[in-house]
Amino acid sequence: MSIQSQTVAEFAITYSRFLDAEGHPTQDLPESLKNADTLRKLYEYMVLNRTFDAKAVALQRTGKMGTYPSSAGQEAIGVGVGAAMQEGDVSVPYYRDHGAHLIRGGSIEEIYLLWGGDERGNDYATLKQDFPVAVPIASQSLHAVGVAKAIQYRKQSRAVVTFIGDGGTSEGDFYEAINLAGVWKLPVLFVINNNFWAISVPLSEQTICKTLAQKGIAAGVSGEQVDGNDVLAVTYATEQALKRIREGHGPHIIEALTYRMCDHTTADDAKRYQPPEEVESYKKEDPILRLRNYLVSQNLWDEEQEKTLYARVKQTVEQAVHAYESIPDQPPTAIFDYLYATLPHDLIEQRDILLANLGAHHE
Amino acid sequence: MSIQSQTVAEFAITYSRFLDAEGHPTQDLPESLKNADTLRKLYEYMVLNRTFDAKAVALQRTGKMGTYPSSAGQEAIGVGVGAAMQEGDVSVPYYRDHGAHLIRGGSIEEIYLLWGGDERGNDYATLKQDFPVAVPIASQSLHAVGVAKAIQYRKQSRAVVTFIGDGGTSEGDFYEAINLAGVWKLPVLFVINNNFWAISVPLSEQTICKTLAQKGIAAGVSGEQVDGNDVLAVTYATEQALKRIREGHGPHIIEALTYRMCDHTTADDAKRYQPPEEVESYKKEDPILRLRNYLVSQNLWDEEQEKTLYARVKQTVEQAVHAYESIPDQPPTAIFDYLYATLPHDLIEQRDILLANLGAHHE
Amino acid sequence: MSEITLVEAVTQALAYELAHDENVIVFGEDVGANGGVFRATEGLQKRFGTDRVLDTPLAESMIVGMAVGMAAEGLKPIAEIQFMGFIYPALDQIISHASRLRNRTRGRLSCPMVIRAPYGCGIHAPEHHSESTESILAHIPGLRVVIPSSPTRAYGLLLAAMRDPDPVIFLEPTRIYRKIKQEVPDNGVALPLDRCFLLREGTDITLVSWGAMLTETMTAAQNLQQQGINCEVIDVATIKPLDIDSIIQSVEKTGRCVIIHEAAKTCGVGAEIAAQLAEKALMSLRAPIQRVTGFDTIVPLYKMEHLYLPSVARILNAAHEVMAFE
Amino acid sequence: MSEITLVEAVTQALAYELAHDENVIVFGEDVGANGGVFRATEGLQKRFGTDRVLDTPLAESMIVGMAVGMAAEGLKPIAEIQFMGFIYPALDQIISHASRLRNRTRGRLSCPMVIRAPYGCGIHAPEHHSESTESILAHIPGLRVVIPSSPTRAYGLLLAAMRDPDPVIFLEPTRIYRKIKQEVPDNGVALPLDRCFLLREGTDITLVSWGAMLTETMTAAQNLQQQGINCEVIDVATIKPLDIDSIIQSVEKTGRCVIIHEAAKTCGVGAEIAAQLAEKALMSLRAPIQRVTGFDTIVPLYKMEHLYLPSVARILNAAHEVMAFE
Ligand SMILES: Cc1ncc(C[n+]2csc(CCOP(=O)(O)OP(=O)(O)O)c2C)c(N)n1
Ligand SMILES: Cc1ncc(C[n+]2csc(CCOP(=O)(O)OP(=O)(O)O)c2C)c(N)n1
Ligand SMILES: [Mg+2]
Ligand SMILES: [Mg+2]
Repeated sequence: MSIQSQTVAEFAITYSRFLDAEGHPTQDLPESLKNADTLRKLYEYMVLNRTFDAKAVALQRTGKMGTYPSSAGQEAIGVGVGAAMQEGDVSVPYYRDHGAHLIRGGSIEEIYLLWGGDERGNDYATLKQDFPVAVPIASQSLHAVGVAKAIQYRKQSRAVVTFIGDGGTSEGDFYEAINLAGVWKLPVLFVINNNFWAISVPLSEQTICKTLAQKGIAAGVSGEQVDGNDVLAVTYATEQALKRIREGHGPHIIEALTYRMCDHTTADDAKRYQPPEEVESYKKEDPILRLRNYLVSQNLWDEEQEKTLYARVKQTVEQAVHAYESIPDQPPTAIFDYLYATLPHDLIEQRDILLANLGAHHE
Repeated sequence: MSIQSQTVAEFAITYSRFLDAEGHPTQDLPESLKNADTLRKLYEYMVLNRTFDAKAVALQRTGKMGTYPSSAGQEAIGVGVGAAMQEGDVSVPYYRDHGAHLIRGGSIEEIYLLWGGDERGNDYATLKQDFPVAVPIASQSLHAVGVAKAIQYRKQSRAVVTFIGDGGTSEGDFYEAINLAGVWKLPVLFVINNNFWAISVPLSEQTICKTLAQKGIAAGVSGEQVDGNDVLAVTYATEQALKRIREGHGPHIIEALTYRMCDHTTADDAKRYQPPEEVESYKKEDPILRLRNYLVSQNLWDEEQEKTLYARVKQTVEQAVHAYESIPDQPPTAIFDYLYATLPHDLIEQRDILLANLGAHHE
Repeated sequence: MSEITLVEAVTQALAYELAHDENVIVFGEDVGANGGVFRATEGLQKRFGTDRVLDTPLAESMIVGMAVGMAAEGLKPIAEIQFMGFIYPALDQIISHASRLRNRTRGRLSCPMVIRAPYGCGIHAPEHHSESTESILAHIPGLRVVIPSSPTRAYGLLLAAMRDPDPVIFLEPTRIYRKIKQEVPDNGVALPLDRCFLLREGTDITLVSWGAMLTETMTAAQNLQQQGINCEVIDVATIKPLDIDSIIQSVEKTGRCVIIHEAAKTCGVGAEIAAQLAEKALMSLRAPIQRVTGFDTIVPLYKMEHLYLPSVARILNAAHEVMAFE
Repeated sequence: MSEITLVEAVTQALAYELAHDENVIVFGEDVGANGGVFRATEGLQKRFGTDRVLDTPLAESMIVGMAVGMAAEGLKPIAEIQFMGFIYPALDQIISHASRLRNRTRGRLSCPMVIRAPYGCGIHAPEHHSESTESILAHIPGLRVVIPSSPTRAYGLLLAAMRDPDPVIFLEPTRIYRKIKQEVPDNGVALPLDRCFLLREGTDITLVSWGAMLTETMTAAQNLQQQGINCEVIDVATIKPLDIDSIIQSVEKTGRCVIIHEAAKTCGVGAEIAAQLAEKALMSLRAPIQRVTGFDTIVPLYKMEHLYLPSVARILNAAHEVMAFE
């Protein structure tokens, strides 16, 4: 027997890109992405991202840095999203969005400092409004909606962009955030880095959703999938979303499909769980290679420029390493000094104990 | 400029019912709902639900019970779902599912005891496997998936049914539960009582989702809307869902549309926020009236039966009140006796203090 | 001037600050049209509009996490968690973020915010509506935890909390929401945080408490007075950071101390006070300190709640034991 | 028999119980193919199958909430929370349900389950990977909280935890996961819960600690021995319920006590121990109790972590002060 029912709601999720894995355009590029300088800038920052990042891993291997999360293979996301953001916008990142930090004018040294175990890495010199990296997965999504609420309250045209991993979308905080963003029509963009792994847990064990963009449907929030290894697709989707957001149309979700071409962090060994064939098959999707192929095919890039770029990037990174290694330690009392605006009386006593013991120690 | 994108996923939500507000059938009834005894049983339990519930409110008003949540107007959900469940199934309710408790063989007295401030109300005599009412909103959804996991692990054909309110679907726990149910294909049905209010917060301020059934899309879980004031629609949808679940097809969500025809609890005053027109407009949707109209129209019910039923129900409730009021108090030490399987030594000391003080008190 | 209850004093303080600081935003579940389930925000949405006083969806982690974002952007979020028993889903945002943002960013971003929550037992409500787990919060570096015990202190301390540049958890004892009435001038004058209040001077024994338990504590003090025992009574008020100096000063005078709190005994705030006294005033103690507290049990449903709650009798017993100690 | 580390002892206990009780199910983030980020579940999925050892999606409230459901149905869920710093989203399920189900249903349903979490600092990891907020859990009625300090005790106590009919939080100090090796026979013999372990007999002063801090504590005890001060060292092991009688017995003998823990001082478990000593052994105390603890600060990122952590020097200082007290 068949029961009659009426359809009361329908939804669809789309996927888009501009460049295929070989860097061939799959469709005409939008005007904003025809500018040669724009394209080269995206390329340069992806190269910088990969280079500074490899250096961080090397520093960790030689004991000069703590556990570090690489973003290898995923540079198109941070760089593409960051490129589309404006100055007063607020970034509320997780730990693989270094590309956004850099292209928005943040420094490498700050990133090194943080992962080198120094809180000063979060005291951004330029990106004063940006949030520091959130370590507790998905918790940042809620900060983003709070920031967006403040912006909405003040009737500003700024936007908030928050990042999260595929694994992170399983946390309640992510869902609570998109739901609030939906009902309050907040100016916030959620960018999902879908690199198909959450440490050792593959996406297929994280959720049976066909897409992560569809998670927005549970919050009445629009979502789309883009090729996250195509920096042009990421940039364009972000630009369009931020434009709509600034116009008051409310939140949006971009799921960027990519792959984690690295260990989860330097404390991890991905060979224990990532199938080698899978890793191999994604090598040809490399976002840097792809854009270079396109640039070269358009005569916008040549060997000479490549050499110059790598030399410059190398120098930039070396300078950052030097700055990082030569910064004097924080004073011991720094562990007390930023807890409260004014140190409460009970902590003054504890700080004295610390100082007394340091004295004893140094004797 | 229009950008090409391809559709990668599509979804739809349906709504169904069998009886309209006047009790006219909107379509042919499925076989299982043509049985006169089945129909009368549903009717009788809805009447029992409303009667025992009104008594609880009255007991609270006269100081014989604590804060109590009525389920007035929403009887079709508990009764309909409970009717479709089987004996070994597990109910993981919130606080408006008394109808399910009753039709599954639970006692009224247990419900009175609990809301009368006595933990023994949760020590169900018959429904040994059912969870007690969950007070922290949405927390029960996770217990349900855990129970379902145990059932799956043991390869049993039992099913779990868990209930939640519209407001509850905004909590992260609900989302984490449906996501796990989806990825592990757990034998669990989520029933959403959408009564359009979460205390004073209307659904429109809870989410901008068009339906709550679509929340399942974020977890890859199927969902549907039914008329939650049509006990036949609720029963049938539950039966079908549980059948699929037992066959191993995984979880499902039923959103039952109803209305809260009462204060949130006896501690609430809905007149402060529920628009009177809205309340008025829902009166004609009453699930009990609707089924009676249908039964009468089918010559399955008459005035005589109605009178007998109300007399019997009144007596049942009075007996329950009597049992509730005449149960001796728990011994004072009961506050210690169920914390652990065996009372740890530090609590033995505390229990002695309690007893010593009681002595002092009674002297 | 008419007298107002503790909950009305809360409303008065919120209204004052809403009127005087446009960065103040009040939100939570049912705080709008309904005025809060205890009416603590009664009339505020009507008076200040839906931009300033907002209902949120039902999600506590969201309420606090969002407040962190708002505070970092310079607003002053005043969030209500409907009951302390429902603060647990928000503990991650409180512990991992609200208390840390300033320290984590070396002062670049901060979290001036207040989280208000009705707390404690005594209202015949269902399970989870009677929690007093303030010591969990008192353990967390970077937080302030404040508990008023009268309309006057509710008004003055809440104003102070709202003006504090760091996150403050403000726990409102439901049991005395409407028990005491006082004249509370609406003059916008805050009371100091991080300080005890001396409710009664005395010489023989120090009774230390906070929140609703001060009712039983003061009654016990009056009883003891009739028996010739002169109690000093201290309202701790801010339980983090703890004003231990005032308590020590009193104990140095009296030599005897009973600490009274509603929360479970083990690892309650009473333990911290007793420990500090044992460290810093051991030689002044003429008798062992006693703690009169809730038992280490789940707070019983309301029929047996009175067995859990420290009674005047239990306080008197403890005081007598301490006095009798040679 | 070869010697194994603490983390290997954990694996050995899990394997033993998986092999002997088919109701035992081990799950958490990355516990499957990856064997856990610390390899505590190394090889278990391969050996016992994906039915018994499962990766979960990334959601801590879910992990514990699901465990409650499984336990109520008679399974023995052994959940891993990847780091104690990520237990906070699960606190609601722990506090509101796991600890209460038995009491709430008057014993009809119960929660035999273990929540394992690596805890404490010392591994150069990012923020939130160094938490030791055990006193939050020790405050909650209905829970057991157990912390091993050696491979032998990890094995024996984890077995006991898995066989306990009530919920146990089992905190594994990462700092000593691989520091000490011991022969640990895989004989399935559990150690008693709810009991202290006497690690060193002595007559002059009692040092009380647990978990990783026992390393510094034992070193301090050896140092003090060389200076002619004979320390008794107690490993509390089960911090809830607390075996205060063993500690009192020791303090009655030595008259002096230093409590050492890594957690922040205010409302730490040390406060409870000190408070109980002040209540029950006041007259035996020949000097004020001292607590040597982490400061009431956020645990610093790893470059300054050593400043936070109680050092041997700080323990020695405290011990000397206590010894010098007249
Ligand atoms: C609340 C919380 N739980 C667990 C962790 C430990 N952890 C760190 S990263 C990670 C996986 C995150 O995966 P995903 O969100 O996909 O991001 P990716 O690392 O792949 O970019 C886990 C489980 C954490 N940081 N926070
Ligand atoms: C975690 C939590 N937060 C807040 C509350 C207080 N509270 C009790 S019922 C309720 C509204 C629930 O609304 P809904 O889920 O729609 O269910 P309904 O009562 O309408 O059936 C709230 C906020 C609670 N019990 N638990
Ligand atoms: Mg990932
Ligand atoms: Mg509702």
